Amino acid sequence: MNDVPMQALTERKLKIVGTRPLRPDGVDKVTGRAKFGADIHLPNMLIGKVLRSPHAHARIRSIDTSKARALHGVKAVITAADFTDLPSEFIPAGEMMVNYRDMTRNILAREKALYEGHAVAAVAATTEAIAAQALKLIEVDYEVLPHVMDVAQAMEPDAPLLHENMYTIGVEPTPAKPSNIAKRVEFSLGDIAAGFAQADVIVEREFTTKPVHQGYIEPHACLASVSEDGQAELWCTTQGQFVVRSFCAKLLGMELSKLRVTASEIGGGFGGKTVVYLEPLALALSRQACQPVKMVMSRTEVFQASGPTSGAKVWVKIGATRAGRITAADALLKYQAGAFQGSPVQPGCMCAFAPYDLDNVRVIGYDVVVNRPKVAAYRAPGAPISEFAVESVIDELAQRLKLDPIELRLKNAAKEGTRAAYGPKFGPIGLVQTLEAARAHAHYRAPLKANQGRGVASGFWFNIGGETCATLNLGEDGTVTLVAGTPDIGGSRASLAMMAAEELGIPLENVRPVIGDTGTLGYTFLTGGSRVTFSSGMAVVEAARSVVRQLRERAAKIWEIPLESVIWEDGCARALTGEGGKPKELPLAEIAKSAGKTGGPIVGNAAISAQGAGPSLATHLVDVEVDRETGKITILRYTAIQDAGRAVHPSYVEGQMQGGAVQGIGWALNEEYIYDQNGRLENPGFLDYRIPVCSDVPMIDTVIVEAPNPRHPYGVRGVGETPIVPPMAAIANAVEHAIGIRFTELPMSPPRVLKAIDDKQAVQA
Amino acid sequence: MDYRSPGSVQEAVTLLTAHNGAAHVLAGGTDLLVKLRGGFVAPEVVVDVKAIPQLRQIESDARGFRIGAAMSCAEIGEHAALAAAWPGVVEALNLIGSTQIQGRATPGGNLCNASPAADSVPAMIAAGAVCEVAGPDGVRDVPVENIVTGPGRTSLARGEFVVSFRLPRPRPRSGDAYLRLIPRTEMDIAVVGVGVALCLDEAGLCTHARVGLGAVAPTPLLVQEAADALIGTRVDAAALNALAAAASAACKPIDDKRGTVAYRNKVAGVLARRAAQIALERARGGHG
Amino acid sequence: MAKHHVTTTVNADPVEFLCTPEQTLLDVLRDVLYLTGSKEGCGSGDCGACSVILDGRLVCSCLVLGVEAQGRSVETIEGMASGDELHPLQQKFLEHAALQCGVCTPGFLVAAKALLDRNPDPTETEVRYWLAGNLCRCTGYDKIVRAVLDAANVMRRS
Amino acid sequence: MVLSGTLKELAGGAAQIEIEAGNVRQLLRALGERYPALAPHLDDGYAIAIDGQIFQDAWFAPIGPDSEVHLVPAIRGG
Repeated sequence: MNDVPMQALTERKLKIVGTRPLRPDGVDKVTGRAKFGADIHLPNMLIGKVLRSPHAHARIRSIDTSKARALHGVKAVITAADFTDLPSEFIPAGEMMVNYRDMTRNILAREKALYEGHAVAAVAATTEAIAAQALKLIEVDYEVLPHVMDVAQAMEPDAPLLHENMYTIGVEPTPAKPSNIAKRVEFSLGDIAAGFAQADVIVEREFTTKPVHQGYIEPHACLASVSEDGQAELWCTTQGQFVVRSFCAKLLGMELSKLRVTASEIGGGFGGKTVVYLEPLALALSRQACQPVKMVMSRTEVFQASGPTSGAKVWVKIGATRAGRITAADALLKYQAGAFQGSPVQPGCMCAFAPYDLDNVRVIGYDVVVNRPKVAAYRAPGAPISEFAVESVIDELAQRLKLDPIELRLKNAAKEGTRAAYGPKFGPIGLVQTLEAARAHAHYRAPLKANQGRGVASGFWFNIGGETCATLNLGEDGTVTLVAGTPDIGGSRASLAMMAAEELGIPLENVRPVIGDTGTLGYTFLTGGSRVTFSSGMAVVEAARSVVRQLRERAAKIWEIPLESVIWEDGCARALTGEGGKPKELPLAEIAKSAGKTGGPIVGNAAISAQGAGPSLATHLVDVEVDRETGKITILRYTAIQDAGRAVHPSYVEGQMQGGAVQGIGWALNEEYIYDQNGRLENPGFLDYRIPVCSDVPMIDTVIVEAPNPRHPYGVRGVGETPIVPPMAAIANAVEHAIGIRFTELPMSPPRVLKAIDDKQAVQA
Repeated sequence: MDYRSPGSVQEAVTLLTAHNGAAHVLAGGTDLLVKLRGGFVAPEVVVDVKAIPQLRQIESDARGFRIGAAMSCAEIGEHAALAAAWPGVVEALNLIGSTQIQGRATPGGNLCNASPAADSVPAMIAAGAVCEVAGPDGVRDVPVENIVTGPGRTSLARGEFVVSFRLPRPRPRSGDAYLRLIPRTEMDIAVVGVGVALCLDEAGLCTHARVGLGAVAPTPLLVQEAADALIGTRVDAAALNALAAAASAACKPIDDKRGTVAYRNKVAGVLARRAAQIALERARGGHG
Repeated sequence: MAKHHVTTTVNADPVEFLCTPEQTLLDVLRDVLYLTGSKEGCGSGDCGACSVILDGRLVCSCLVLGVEAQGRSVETIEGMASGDELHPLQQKFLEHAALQCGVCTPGFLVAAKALLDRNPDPTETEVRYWLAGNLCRCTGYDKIVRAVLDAANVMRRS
Repeated sequence: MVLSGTLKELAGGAAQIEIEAGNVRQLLRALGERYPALAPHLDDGYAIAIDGQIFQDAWFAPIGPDSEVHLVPAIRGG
């Protein structure tokens, strides 16, 4: 299964895959019954709270917790001293490479506090009020240091240094002097100089984007219970219970088998719940107190201390012939990593020009640390930033060439066999289909009024596979329990159950999908990278096919005929060799009922490393109107078109496209972190960190195109991440067409837009 | 912290006076509870004034309207006669926060929270609203524009609180309007807010006008120069431009996370003009 | 500070509880009465995940003190379905796939119910502005608005 | 096989290399032996593209005699 592609079933008549049934966990979620991270209570439970640095950059001279420990009702107090320091080495954790030296410093500051909100100590007490009081009694002696927030400033030779021991990786020879530049990466193809020499038109611009937060509505929360003998239970809201187990076991020096992690229902993640913040602290506090400890972040803590994605500076230069063929593309990306290395600059580089078929291309990226919270993954990490810049320049190129922007993209679109800038050739991909669907869409021809404009942009994301387990347990009544290891954030229980029912030929309602804890399945990588419907789907199909084989074997035994003469269709074992040529038939439920007598329980297991994820490409159309007197931009109409490979449950595919588009609208128009002179966040809440509200947006029309992924039994591609890639450029392009001003800085908030309009009028006057 | 819910104005005054300023009035709680949670205030006692009848009713008579200071904005919005008489004031009250906030937020709280950006205050100022303030020395009348003295500061003495707002009967051929600029369509604090009330004579000349500005200075402003730009005119393009210029000139804003000085100065003028046009339509539509 | 004894009505049932003056109605619902369907997304009235109906008014329970519930009537998501019959809004949210992660869903349902209780035939714009105090980061609101409009339609016909 | 960008520099500028290997693990080992400077980086979050097909953490993915192989950074996601 790993390496041999399964026979694609895309021609087969499908009964369930592709339909829109109600999700199996739906009723729990519309009645308030579903248990999210903060919804669990245990007897004798303590409340844990975190003391956080008020400074953006400060050396920690000492921490005195004696007064807090002495407070009546305080059961545990921890600092970095309660965790063993770990060496700087990159260790694989599933698909991730993790530097535990950094991770142990991010969960609790050691030598230095590196951003406002950096955790410094934590307490557990009998009530939240006592815990809060205890935090006030902890005395931290800080030596405040100069801080640096901006990526360009952080790269200056005389910039305040976050890590005295950080030497840039990826430049030969390795620099003798430490710097804030963690890494340099480069991808290139062909000959840039020769390519630009062939160009008739060259467009070159620099872009600036701000860090933006994933904005999940559920704050981080967990409940840890460590017993006197070191056995531990952890309930938490996470995208990956197995990854949490790996991280926490390493940070606390525990054996994996001693720690059982259960993923609660998760109230949004978008990449932000792929790392640990409270979990290791709650475990350490519980280990000290030998009582359960519950910790929940406030919204302020979420903004101050959990990972946004990078702010960045991106320079892009593209040249093309008069005929509209791109001859060369060059880009320089500088991404903020936050306080520790690990920005998504690498995927940013790889995605930058991925939608295009280019002979001469170069992308250079820098991963730079600054005094901000460590970035975490956010939906197509790195891609929206670099593709915003590239898709804006492509649009300007089309203007200069007097070409329709979709036409220009079609002339250069990547397709099967195109060599990506990062090396390999693409398999079948659906960019051309999305561009043609966009051009054919009524939206593209709809009339526009004054101060209104239409924008187009495309987007690319790889999608991933990875380590995945799934189990199907056949009950004696013929119903099936499906156990998956990937938390369900957007309806994946439905899509997995649908694939299982399709394979087994039974009604969907006979399959009950549950998310297993780390004790019930083998290691399963997290819900992320748009991998769940692909990877868990692949595992579920393999497990189902194992069940089908066992069912056929039992039928063959019962009928005393060879396995080969038993087929499986419509949920029944059938043998063509019946009396008088009449086919024998045994429905699944019959075989299940007698399973005990025919060889024991019937269970299908799959433990795979899913390979062959197919990239998903999208093209978005947007109409905007600009109020020239106030600078306010209104989104009038939006259409998202994307290649889903195959939409298992089209409603949830559309939901991913709509949700990603609106997150992109927020990124484009209003979302940004605002820091004061001292590096303190001025808008750590939903009042002034402005994610789109219901009245800000129109209906988001969707068009799903299906270019099946040959490596998946149902042709599935991941769809979750690509939709956040095109919106920023699509909107900036639309604004340019509305008022003739090209915005290269996000967000396009009313004060910025009005200033640009006034500056332009001043120049013209 | 203790919680008390007095049933009369006198009882409330006694409680507020007793605690030497360590008592805090609780009306809708939409600002107070956020401050409590953030640890920005730590009162000994919160005095919930919603059980006091006078604060929970709207009375109207020949002289005008008396709005209880602890009515929720949603309740006030449902008072048809008030909405018809002072649409700008009611619109401003109904712009405060979300539907959920509307169910709790009150005009008294919006004023006494003393935010320069409070939505209802510029509209109340334009409408010429007067507060009935109760305190240890009895009851006194204070024009709305004289309550807020700075961000988070009011002219109320210890033990005093706002019982109600009085709005006159609108004159014939009068109209009011409130507009604000927020980055989104909802859920934001005003970056600029402008309230305009004006009145025309039979000939269509503006005989009376008041203009209130919010979020452009440490306190909401009553801008006489802006009103003067309208009075005696037909509220034509020239007058509207003069109004915009006067409104912009009156701003003393700061750069902050919500907007820049330049932005606020310009948009104050833009919104003043737009609000005046709406008020003019309403005046011509004929009120009262 | 001594706790207050509060007598109130939650989802039509008489309820008594003890709470400190600092505790919000949301704290009481979740941590005292274990009605965890109401969620805390922000604690400042900016996300609507804790929406409940208090004496017929839609409010954020994080901005109401527990003691203020004395003698009042509180409706939460837990009281929305009757027996084994889902409220039409709950049914339509499922049919339209109007939820992904589901954490904002209880707040949206309670808010939408408050809307339809008042206005059985809202326009799309009215729905969008009424629900502007409920943040959803997953769906882009499209399917939520469609579900509310469809539920209104069904409720008018029945 | 093809090296690009950073890895190319570490391999002393070699872009196109012929390597005898039946699967990913053999290829990585051979590569590390030929270019010691590369060795420490090979386990550092790289994936292998065999004839355009990306494999992550798949030591035993087979490599054909004329396969084109790229070393590309491993992809994660949100």
